[in-house]
Amino acid sequence: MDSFFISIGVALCLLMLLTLHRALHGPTAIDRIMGVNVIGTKTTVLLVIIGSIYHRVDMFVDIALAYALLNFIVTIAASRYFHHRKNLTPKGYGFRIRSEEEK
Amino acid sequence: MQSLIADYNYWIYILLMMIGLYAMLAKNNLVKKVIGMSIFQTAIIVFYVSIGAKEHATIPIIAHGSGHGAVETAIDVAHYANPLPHVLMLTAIVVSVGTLGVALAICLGIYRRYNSLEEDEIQEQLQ
Amino acid sequence: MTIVVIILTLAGLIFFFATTVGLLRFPDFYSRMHAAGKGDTLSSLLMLLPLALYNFHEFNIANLLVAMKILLIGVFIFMASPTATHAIIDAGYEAGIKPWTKKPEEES
Amino acid sequence: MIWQLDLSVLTLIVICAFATIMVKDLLSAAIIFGAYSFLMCLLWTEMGAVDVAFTEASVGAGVSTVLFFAAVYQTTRRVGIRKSGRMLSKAIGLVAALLTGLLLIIAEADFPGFGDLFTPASLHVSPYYITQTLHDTNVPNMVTSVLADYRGFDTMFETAVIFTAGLAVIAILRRLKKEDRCDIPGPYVISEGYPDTIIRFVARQLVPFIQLFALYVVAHGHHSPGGGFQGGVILGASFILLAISFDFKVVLGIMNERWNILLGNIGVLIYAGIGFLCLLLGANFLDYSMLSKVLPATDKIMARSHGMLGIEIGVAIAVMAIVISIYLNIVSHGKYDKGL
Repeated sequence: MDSFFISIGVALCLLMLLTLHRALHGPTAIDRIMGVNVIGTKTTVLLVIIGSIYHRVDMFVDIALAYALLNFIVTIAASRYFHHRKNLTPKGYGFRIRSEEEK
Repeated sequence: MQSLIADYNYWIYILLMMIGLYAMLAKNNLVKKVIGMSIFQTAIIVFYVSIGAKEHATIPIIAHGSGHGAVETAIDVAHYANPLPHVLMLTAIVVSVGTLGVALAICLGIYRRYNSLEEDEIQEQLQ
Repeated sequence: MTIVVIILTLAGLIFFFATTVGLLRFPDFYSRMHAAGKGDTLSSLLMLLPLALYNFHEFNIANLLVAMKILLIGVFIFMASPTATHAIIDAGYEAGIKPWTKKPEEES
Repeated sequence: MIWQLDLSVLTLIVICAFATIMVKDLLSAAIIFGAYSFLMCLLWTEMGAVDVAFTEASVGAGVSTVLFFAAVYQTTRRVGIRKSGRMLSKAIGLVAALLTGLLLIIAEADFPGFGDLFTPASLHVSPYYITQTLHDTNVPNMVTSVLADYRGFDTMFETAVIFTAGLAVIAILRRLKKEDRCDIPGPYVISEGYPDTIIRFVARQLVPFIQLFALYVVAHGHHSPGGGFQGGVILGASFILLAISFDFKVVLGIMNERWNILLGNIGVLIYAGIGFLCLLLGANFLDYSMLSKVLPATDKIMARSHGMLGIEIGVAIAVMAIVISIYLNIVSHGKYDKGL
């Protein structure tokens, strides 16, 4: 069972790598927030899985609980930013906005 | 393979330290420098925690069976990870929030006065 | 019991994979958010449930507490993750991202 | 330690760190730094450092990324384009970084292997802590016992450093003219659609749970990961959530500048006061075993445990107040008028 959980953990890490592609290359900042939000949820699950590998889930579950409660503060803060500053990408500073080029 | 596992943490900590140092020295933007400082701090924390790790050891909290006045089984040192680096790094992380706050506050103060976060633009205004 | 745990965990992994593929392959922001918001919540719940089951293999109060806590994580994710999705979509709408259509110029 | 996860998580961390430095937009850099902090938390957990992971979880998810957002919100997002005169400083930075890396790689040959049982760090005092913590203090979590008892003096000054950081932020950002500041907790108005109804509702449901959980973390830190630092940061993060999802003025009505400084003071004073109480009772500074004379029905071992709980509460109060104070100052640029 341990090796099963370890392989699940490694698989989650690989999926995280794919998600990280969206977080690193996302055309706009909001796409990056979306990727980071998904990574945060995966982190919560992976913390419990690591606890299962250590056979001490009662010690690890608190950290995962803290993540489940605090994870969306970052997301809400970032979305609040766009209520005040409406520009998705800062303009005119040597930037190439990919999403507009694709259109 | 064995030597890769044995040294991988140290390679990564050196790499992170180089990234952080490069950002602190070469980046033009002040907030980028602050981010570099944070990466440098985490590199040091990686180093400390890696030194405290033990193979096949569990977390540094004594399991329920072996305490509370019950049968006092001898506690095997090799069975628990080294708690000392954890303590030092725990406070270091919280202190890093304090230093991050102060650094960002200085950035805000500079921005209020010079209306820019770029190092060269601030220097142009200073001269 | 073990078989149920393995099946549920693999189902969660498949949904995570679907989420990731949707996140990478969908054409615009709103449809990507659609994949991320729904798939993420469902797959987290699908993976937390078997972990709770796995820790509940023998009945005592401590194990019950741990299983309850894991389910509580599921409840909080169930509340927080859709809200986060809503906040991001709201921000994208406010910031003026146009939804993707097949022929954006000629239709409108 | 689980080496399979170790390799994969560390690889992800390096990618994240590289991208954070390279991305040409400060908001995106802050967002990727958030992902970096998530991965760091995974790394600590996987290496068995649960308390460090807990601190990183609460700090990274609740505070530090939000502080970056607040700073970017108050200043600007742009990163300047490359100029020709910058090449020299880039070259100097690159050479210095490579030189440091080279020196460290040379030193790396002498490091003990990862996961070695007999590293010098694990031979000197840590076996005493591991074997004697139950016997001395009746606290199973040895990180808590080392933090609050064996090395309590160290932790007291760490708390003082955090308090000083809060004071420094206030001193740097404070507006000296009275008319520049509006820290009156004015009436809180729900403008049309601005603090979104859904977000407000969910935040109202979650904030009591977060605060209750933070109190649990402080109180249960003897038996599971957690303690004053983590609980204090989570408490502060709950107020930050309130300020983001409702209105800036709501938090200002509960925790204004005066209360923050006062609570920070009280927290540090609780810590130092317990130390002085021990001194008055005839023991060394921060030697809690003498507290058994004051506390009813406790022997010397349990007195140490209770003394630790007392200073954890002090640390939690101080850290909470300082985290809120730093956030409020940075997000409003010292004006206390409106936030994110």
